Amino acid sequence: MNQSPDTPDRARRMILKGAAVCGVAGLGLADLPLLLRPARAADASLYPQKAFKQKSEADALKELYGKTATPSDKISLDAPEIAENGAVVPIAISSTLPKASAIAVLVLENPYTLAAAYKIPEGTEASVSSRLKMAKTSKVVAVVESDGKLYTASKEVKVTVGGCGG
Amino acid sequence: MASTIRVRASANGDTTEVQSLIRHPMDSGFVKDKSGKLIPPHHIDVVQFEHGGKTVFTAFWGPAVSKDPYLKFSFKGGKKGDDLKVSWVDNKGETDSLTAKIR
Amino acid sequence: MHNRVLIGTAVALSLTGMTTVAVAASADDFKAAYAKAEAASKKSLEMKTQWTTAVAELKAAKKAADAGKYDEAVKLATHAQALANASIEQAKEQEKLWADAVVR
Amino acid sequence: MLRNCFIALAIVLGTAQPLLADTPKVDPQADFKAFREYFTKRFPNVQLNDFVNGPYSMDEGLRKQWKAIEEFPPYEFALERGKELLSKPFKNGKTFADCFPNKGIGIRQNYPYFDTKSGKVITLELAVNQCLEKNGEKQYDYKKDDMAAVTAYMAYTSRGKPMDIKIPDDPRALAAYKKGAEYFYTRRGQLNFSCASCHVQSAGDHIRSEVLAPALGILNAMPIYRSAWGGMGTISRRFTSCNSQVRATPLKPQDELYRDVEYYLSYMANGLPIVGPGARP
Repeated sequence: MNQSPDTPDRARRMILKGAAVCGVAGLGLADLPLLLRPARAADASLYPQKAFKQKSEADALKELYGKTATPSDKISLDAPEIAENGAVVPIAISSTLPKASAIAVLVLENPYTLAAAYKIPEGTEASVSSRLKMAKTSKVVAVVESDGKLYTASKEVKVTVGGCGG
Repeated sequence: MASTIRVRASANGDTTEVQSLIRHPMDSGFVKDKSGKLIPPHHIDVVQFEHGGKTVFTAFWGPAVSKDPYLKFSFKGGKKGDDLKVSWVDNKGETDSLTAKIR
Repeated sequence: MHNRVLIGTAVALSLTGMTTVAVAASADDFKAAYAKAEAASKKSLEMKTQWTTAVAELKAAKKAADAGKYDEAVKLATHAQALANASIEQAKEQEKLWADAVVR
Repeated sequence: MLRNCFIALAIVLGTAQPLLADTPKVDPQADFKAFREYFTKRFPNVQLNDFVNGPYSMDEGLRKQWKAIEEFPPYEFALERGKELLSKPFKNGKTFADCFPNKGIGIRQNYPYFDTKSGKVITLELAVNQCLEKNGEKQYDYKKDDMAAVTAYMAYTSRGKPMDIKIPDDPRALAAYKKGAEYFYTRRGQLNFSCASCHVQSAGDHIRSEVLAPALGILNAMPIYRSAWGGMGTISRRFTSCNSQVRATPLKPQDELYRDVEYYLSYMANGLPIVGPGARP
């Protein structure tokens, strides 16, 4: 309680102690009924519900694609070294692998590892950018399905949330 | 009520670059409100982009996608003036859709 | 210069922690301590120098008293008063000191 | 030390004429020059017009993430809403356009201004609610939502225009300016921080991944979409949340002191471009 003065460093530490975190941690999702949508609209029946409930990379990939992945240097994963805010982390994935048919992105330290999965039909480029929530510092894994096989690339993203910034 | 969807699609040569932003809370189900109660999960599950009667991109999202989610991808075959249809459905069964012109 | 005064305040705050009553406190003790703390906190609010921590301690004191924990309630109220007084001291000090910080 | 004593003495002796008699005397032009020099000397690599981009003017990693966000910024929905609100008729058929010069378009750079009639600083947010009140409409919450949307759109239509704050030849205007400066430099809260502690003395410093925004031009990007807020926030929201962070009880939004601070800070930013609405971590 007794706050001695007054250097920015000291007070900074005080602020950090009380810093709020983006709050992605804890309880499980309730299972919610999914409605079938009319044709020519986003089709909820396609949603890989179970894959989004897995807590490990291997389990999520098994649910999603039924196979395991090997590292590849033909995937580019553009993510910040240090995220300015864990609530909005820009992540861009692209690949030069042939016949890419799917891209997925996983945040290993999140409660559920799978963040997003994309279907890439023929004629669409193997490249996607999005913004993700990260609970804490974590390895981010990009997965690309190419010619029936799975490949990955990963990068560590540091997540900290500070006090009187901005 | 304005659409929840904003799209920018621009054709450049044979490639159309699509950027979209959707207004949605994307509640993860892990965050508490001011009174300490968990805010139930409420997030978009599926986003679909269609061009010329064909699905050109499908996104499946979990609770880890940011609020007001953003997406960028590119596909081949779009021309200026073509329609691009975007639609989404969330875990509560809410949906929205929008048809935009490729510029 | 302003450091010295604030250190003084900090010392004063830690002393209030040590001098809490050894005898069990009563509801009346609490009322008296709370009234003093509330008055100081109100004054600091009017001076636009109130600390959120003083308000939080006052609230905690009230809660402890409602639960019949008068020892704790008196201690918290006394602490709240010390915090409120420290914020008032801070404002008085700053009336003179702010000008030193101005970029010139 | 000697100077401190002298100031203290001056304050004691100067009570008969408290506002202008104490030393050093209020000289906005000199303040302006010193303020600008402080930042440009301390950050020689930052272009003057880039200070308004806050943390992004001084950190490459953050700047890259910001550029990615700006490709399709999350404040677009607020802009859309603001545009709609600005032209939507009130119940009496009038609109915001009737309350503001040039129908509210391209005027952000002139706020706040000192109103010589009421003797008070009028901020854009205050003017918005005054307009609603005058037309019998419900006032907006000062901190977010519709207030953020309307001011976002007004800022957007003013992008690139240099901040243009005037201090009229009126002792009350000078007094408001001085009170604003005093609030800005006064330490408060249990953490004993002033606005300046973070945004002048520690500007550009890292708090873990965050970079403290320089005070110079900090309001030019308002209102902002803050990831930490998960939404839009106004100048009122920024001031109150800063107070809370140093553990000081915030004033009411648009309290006279907040308006005075806005006046002071905006005057310091004269000539720098309006870039609002902004996106921040």
